[in-house]
Amino acid sequence: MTTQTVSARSGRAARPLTRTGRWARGAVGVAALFAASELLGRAGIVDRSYLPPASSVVTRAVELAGDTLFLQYLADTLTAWAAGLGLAIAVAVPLGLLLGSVPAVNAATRAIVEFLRPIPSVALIPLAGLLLGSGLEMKVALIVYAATWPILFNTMYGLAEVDPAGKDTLRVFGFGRLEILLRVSLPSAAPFIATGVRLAAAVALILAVGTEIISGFGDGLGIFIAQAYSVPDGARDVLAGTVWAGALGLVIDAALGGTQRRMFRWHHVRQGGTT
Amino acid sequence: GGGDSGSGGDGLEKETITVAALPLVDGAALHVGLKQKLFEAEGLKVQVKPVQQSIQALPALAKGDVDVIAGANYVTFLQAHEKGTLKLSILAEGAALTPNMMNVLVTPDSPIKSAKDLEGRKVAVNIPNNIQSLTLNAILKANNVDPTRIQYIQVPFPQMGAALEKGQVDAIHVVEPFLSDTQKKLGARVVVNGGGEPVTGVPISGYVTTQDFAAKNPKTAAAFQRAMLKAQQAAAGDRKRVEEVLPGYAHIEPQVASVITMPDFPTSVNTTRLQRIVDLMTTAGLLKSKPDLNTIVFQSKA
Amino acid sequence: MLEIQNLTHAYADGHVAVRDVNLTVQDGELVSIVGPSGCGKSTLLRCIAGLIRPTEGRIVLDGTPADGVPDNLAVVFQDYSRSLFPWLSVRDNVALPLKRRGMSKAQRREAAMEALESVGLAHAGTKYPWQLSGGMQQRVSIARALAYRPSLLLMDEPFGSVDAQTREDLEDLTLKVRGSDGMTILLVTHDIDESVYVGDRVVVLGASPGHVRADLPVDLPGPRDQISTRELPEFVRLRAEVGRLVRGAGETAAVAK
Amino acid sequence: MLEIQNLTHAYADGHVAVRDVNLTVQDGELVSIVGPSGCGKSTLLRCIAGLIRPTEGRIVLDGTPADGVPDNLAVVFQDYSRSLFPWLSVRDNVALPLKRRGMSKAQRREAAMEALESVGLAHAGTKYPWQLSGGMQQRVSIARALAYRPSLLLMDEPFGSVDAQTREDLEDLTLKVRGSDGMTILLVTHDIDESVYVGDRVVVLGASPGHVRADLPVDLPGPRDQISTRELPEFVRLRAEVGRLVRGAGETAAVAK
Amino acid sequence: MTTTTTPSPAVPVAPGQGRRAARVIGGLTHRWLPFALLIGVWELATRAAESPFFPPPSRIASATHELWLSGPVSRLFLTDLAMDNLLPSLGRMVLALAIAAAAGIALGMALGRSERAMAYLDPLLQFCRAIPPPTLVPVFVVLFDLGTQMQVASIVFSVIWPILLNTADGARSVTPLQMDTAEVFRLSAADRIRHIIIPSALPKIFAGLRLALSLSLILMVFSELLPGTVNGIGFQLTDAQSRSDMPAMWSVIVLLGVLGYLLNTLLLAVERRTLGRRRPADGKGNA
Ligand SMILES: Nc1ncnc2c1ncn2[C@@H]1O[C@H](COP(=O)(O)OP(=O)(O)OP(=O)(O)O)[C@@H](O)[C@H]1O
Ligand SMILES: Nc1ncnc2c1ncn2[C@@H]1O[C@H](COP(=O)(O)OP(=O)(O)OP(=O)(O)O)[C@@H](O)[C@H]1O
Ligand SMILES: [Mg+2]
Ligand SMILES: [Mg+2]
Repeated sequence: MTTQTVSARSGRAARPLTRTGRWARGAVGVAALFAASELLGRAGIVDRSYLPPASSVVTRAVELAGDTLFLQYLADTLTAWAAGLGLAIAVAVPLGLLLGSVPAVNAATRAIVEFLRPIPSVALIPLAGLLLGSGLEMKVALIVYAATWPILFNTMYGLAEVDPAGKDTLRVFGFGRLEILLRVSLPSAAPFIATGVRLAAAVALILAVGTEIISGFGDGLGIFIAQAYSVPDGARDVLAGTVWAGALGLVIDAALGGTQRRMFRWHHVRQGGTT
Repeated sequence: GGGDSGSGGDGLEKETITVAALPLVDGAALHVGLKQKLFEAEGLKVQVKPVQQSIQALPALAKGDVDVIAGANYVTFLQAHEKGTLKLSILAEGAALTPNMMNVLVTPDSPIKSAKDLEGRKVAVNIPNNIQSLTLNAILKANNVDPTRIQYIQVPFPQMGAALEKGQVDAIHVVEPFLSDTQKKLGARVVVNGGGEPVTGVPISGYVTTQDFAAKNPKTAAAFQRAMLKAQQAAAGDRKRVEEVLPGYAHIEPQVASVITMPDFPTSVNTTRLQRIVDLMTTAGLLKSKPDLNTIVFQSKA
Repeated sequence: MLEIQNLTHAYADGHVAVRDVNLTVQDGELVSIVGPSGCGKSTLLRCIAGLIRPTEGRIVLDGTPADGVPDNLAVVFQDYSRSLFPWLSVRDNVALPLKRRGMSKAQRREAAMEALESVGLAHAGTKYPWQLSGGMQQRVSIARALAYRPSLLLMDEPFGSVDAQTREDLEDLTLKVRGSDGMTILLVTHDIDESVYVGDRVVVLGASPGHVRADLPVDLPGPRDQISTRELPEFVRLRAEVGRLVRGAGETAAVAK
Repeated sequence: MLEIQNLTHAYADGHVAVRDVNLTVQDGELVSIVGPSGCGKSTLLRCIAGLIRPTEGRIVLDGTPADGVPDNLAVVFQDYSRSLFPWLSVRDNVALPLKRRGMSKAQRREAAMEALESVGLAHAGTKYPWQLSGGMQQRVSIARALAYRPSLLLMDEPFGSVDAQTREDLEDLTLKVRGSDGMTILLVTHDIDESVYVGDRVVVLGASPGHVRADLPVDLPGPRDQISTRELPEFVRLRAEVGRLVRGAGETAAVAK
Repeated sequence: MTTTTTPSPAVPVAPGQGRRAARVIGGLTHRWLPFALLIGVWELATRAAESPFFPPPSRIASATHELWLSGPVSRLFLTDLAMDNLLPSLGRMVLALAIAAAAGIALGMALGRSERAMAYLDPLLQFCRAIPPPTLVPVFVVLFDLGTQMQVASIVFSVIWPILLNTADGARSVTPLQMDTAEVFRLSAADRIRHIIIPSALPKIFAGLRLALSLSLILMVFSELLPGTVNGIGFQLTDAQSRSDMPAMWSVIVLLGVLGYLLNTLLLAVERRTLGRRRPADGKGNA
């Protein structure tokens, strides 16, 4: 037998981070990104105006916060985002429950689903524009199309992972399939579905901005970026817009993450173990 | 589409007309015309919708969300016409090539000294198989350079400077205002005058609508055409007028606007001139057959 | 009346867990089932509960062959901790099945608290299952089954994780609800004393594959009592007999010494 | 030597599970721990295993205060079924911890099969845990702990799900490995006979919050034997005393009658 | 009160040859009938609409055949166009997917199991995740060479997220008692990851991979809008679009769908093999 010299590990017994500790570490991470991009901008690989250093980009991004037209653009993008994500959730969760619980439907629709999934929605913008115009409807339609998949898949896989013991329990008490689905499968898959929603939230934001950029029409953060694109020295504005997109994503995710932690306390407390 | 049909003051079918406009120098006359209230004089209200590339506005035009595209790239729209996605009607011409408005640049220390040196090199163009390679190939051929030996690389105009500086491409084919900008920043050298013979004066873009729109709204179309021709004259007559509007819609700074090379603003709609681009395209295989320009060019019956 | 006729169950991997089991349980009867580990007791209960379908034979309930889960059934699973829902409080875990009883929310909660009290967990109603000890979780799952007031109750080692005192209390509780509500109970246990103490009959299963090895009526007088009943000569005799049968039945479970 | 000094543990929700527990276990000793359901036995074991950190007090192992999981430890969890890995075969479940022992794959598998054989599961090595009955799963988790040859073995109700015969065999197996490998064992059980039969000492915990109520040395002569040992007057006396202590200790676990 | 679900029989009755064939055919119809119906409806609708933007599927099929599949038998009927565009595109996509999978799983593990790693990286990653890749072109131009490097980087940047987040979720939700077991037996970090965390997170990782797979096809198209593109499926798509060649454009879209379907089928097969011997999803071992 070998002697065991491995020092006692920390793991579960380690003291959990405080809120401030988490914030401080998060700030370190973001600061590192900032520093890296500042260096890249100053490295002189290309002219500064082609890739401005982070300080200049962030200054511009802060300036934009005082620009009413820009804020109007932001509001437009966020409207499309919220509508798209909301609809995607409303479509994907019930659909996921159906496909995840009735294998026959899943098999029958798989060919269609797998065929449709890889079609790049944004490449269809010209065609979508033809059917839906170039306004909010088109943006929302494309967002829904792209944001549905992560929620749908996480719902289906989440259902497959549900411990059969729980389902059996309600079965013996005489509950029907639907009720078991709603009372056991859905709650136990919910944390993973929520991860799908978090994925979809970012996808929806990318689609909102991306659709605007590629369609080149209308209002929104993407239009701001696209306009900046078509002039010399636009890189600073493009990247300032990008910083806004990232910051929005960060805020949205933090909000969703907070909701997730509150809603699924049972999940996290159990996972996190004990003090 | 914008608004009220029916009889206006001059019996126009449509008093408000929606124009998708690109932020390019090509479409300057529209804005000169707006500034000088030339459209109002014809009883027209013009609503401008900014758009980044003319192809993006094509579905909107087909669907009727916009009535006219300003600065529409002829190569793109003539192809669309041939493929049947759009029945093209040209209301007015926008811009024609002038010497040095579109040039091939290299870095100051580049070994490429002449057009001949481009053979076997990578040249950046905004969209491959479009107006740029079309005109450049014609010029190169005229200078005894084999265009098939040039490797065209797709790089959007804004990134061309960086790509050239990093050595990712050997030369860039670039338009104003990026042309002046790159020359200023990198000290880039011109190796080919992209507006030189045999393509000097070739029309590159115009104000287009669908034949359907023109047929349904002949008076409106005619009024727009009259106003545009006056606007083209104004733009062609005094570059100061153009310089004034560029900072607004094209986001070009005044000091840049004052030095860039302007395109030609044709002051008539001319099938002979349009025939030159059609010929170029047919020779290059971008069009299978020659379209009937008489049906494409809108002729006012008034 | 519950009749198990020629029941055979083979799992998907081909393993035959029980073969040709015949058993009849009268309404209101409490039948203890004992047998060596792995002999098919849980499999038998799962077949009766309609969770798995017999490969051969059938389950007949009150004269009609059962297809699926019988009405008015409750089960205390051997793997009790997994059968509790971590997102529901203990009280809500117990109250949930009562939805099927058409009770109002307040009624359900009241019934749940009553059942929890009867298993000594009155104070734990607002806790979550994962905040309870093993034995407490097991009692929650017993409370859930009792609150439901089933007509057929299947219990798979329901008292395995509680201390001696609590075990005796729960045995008596089982006898009490059986007496007052007249439910039919099948109780799987490893405790031979317990099988005799609570059972009207003790069914001994043999292993590989599971089969009925003996079916002993328990003839103990009057209301049972933890102290006096266990001292009766008949109790001692039965206990010894069941013990002998179980020991003899475990051909395959033999542990190397 | 394992010393538990002034150990208090409060869970995140503020519930104090054990308070001020002091206990010293000599190397090679087998200590039985009994106590009412929910009195903090599992909590105590989890503290010793380093899985949860004491709120107050400390665990001292061979003179050095333990921080984290001690070396050469094995645990049989009360919730055994959840501690097995469903994606590994039974044999691989048992063999996995042996990676720490620097054994080759073949050696690990051999050791695993040996341990499985010793708990009567020689035939089940290639099955998956979910293909086994509850009692079989429990025995797999015992085999895993034994194969590891720990110097400290914590067992939380390890024989709760097996039949009487197997239980006795496993008790004897425990005594045997303790004798041959000299491991220190803490065994939580609800079976009072068992606590006396296997223990060198029986520690009785009281509830709310858990505390040491009694610590009884078991003075039974010679090698123990399921039949003769249980007949010794000392055994009967101890059993009665432990029983009395456990019953008295369960103030809160009282089940309504 | 109603009795509910009827469980399926424990052991499938061995079907005879004929019945098996019938079942296979039945399964195929069941699977493909809805798809065929959809195509039918599409054909009728597009024929009725006669829009030049929406050619009927039959036109698309013939365009697909002509453009991509009329090559020599020795090359599986692939045309020169297909060889010159399909293969480079797929190559880049597969490479990017492999990089994203490796990096996403590694990072996801770290994030899921270490609160500290999570604290440092989470805001950073959430920031990056919401950035539309096209806006990063100015940065990419500086960081990467035009062409393959930049294309692969942009695909990785987008498809890594579902893998990363799902892996982190999977790693976080390992049954606590299983982690306790690993801790008690002092398994090394590598063994824990290999034998406990990965197997337990695997279904969720596969969910992420399947999302990433179709996403990588989409991103493949986008990456070919980037500076420096000279070939590829996406390049053909934009080219067809700029030439207003609608049937060609649709043929690319159909091609993408077919590729997506095939690749997904492949991944599903891998998934089944990998997850095959786990606890059956429904009923305790009930067939
Ligand atoms: N899902 C399954 N797949 C295959 N075999 C199984 C499955 N479940 C149980 N078995 C096998 O069936 C036999 C009987 O199992 P069962 O759970 O009914 O035993 P049991 O009598 O309840 O045992 P215990 O007292 O240990 O709980 C065992 O040999 C077991 O290995
Ligand atoms: N994760 C937790 N959070 C809060 N309280 C807990 C937690 N785990 C256990 N407890 C409480 O701590 C007390 C002791 O629990 P523990 O599991 O140690 O009891 P036990 O003696 O092992 O009981 P049993 O014999 O029933 O297994 C119980 O009252 C229980 O409710
Ligand atoms: Mg069992
Ligand atoms: Mg316990």
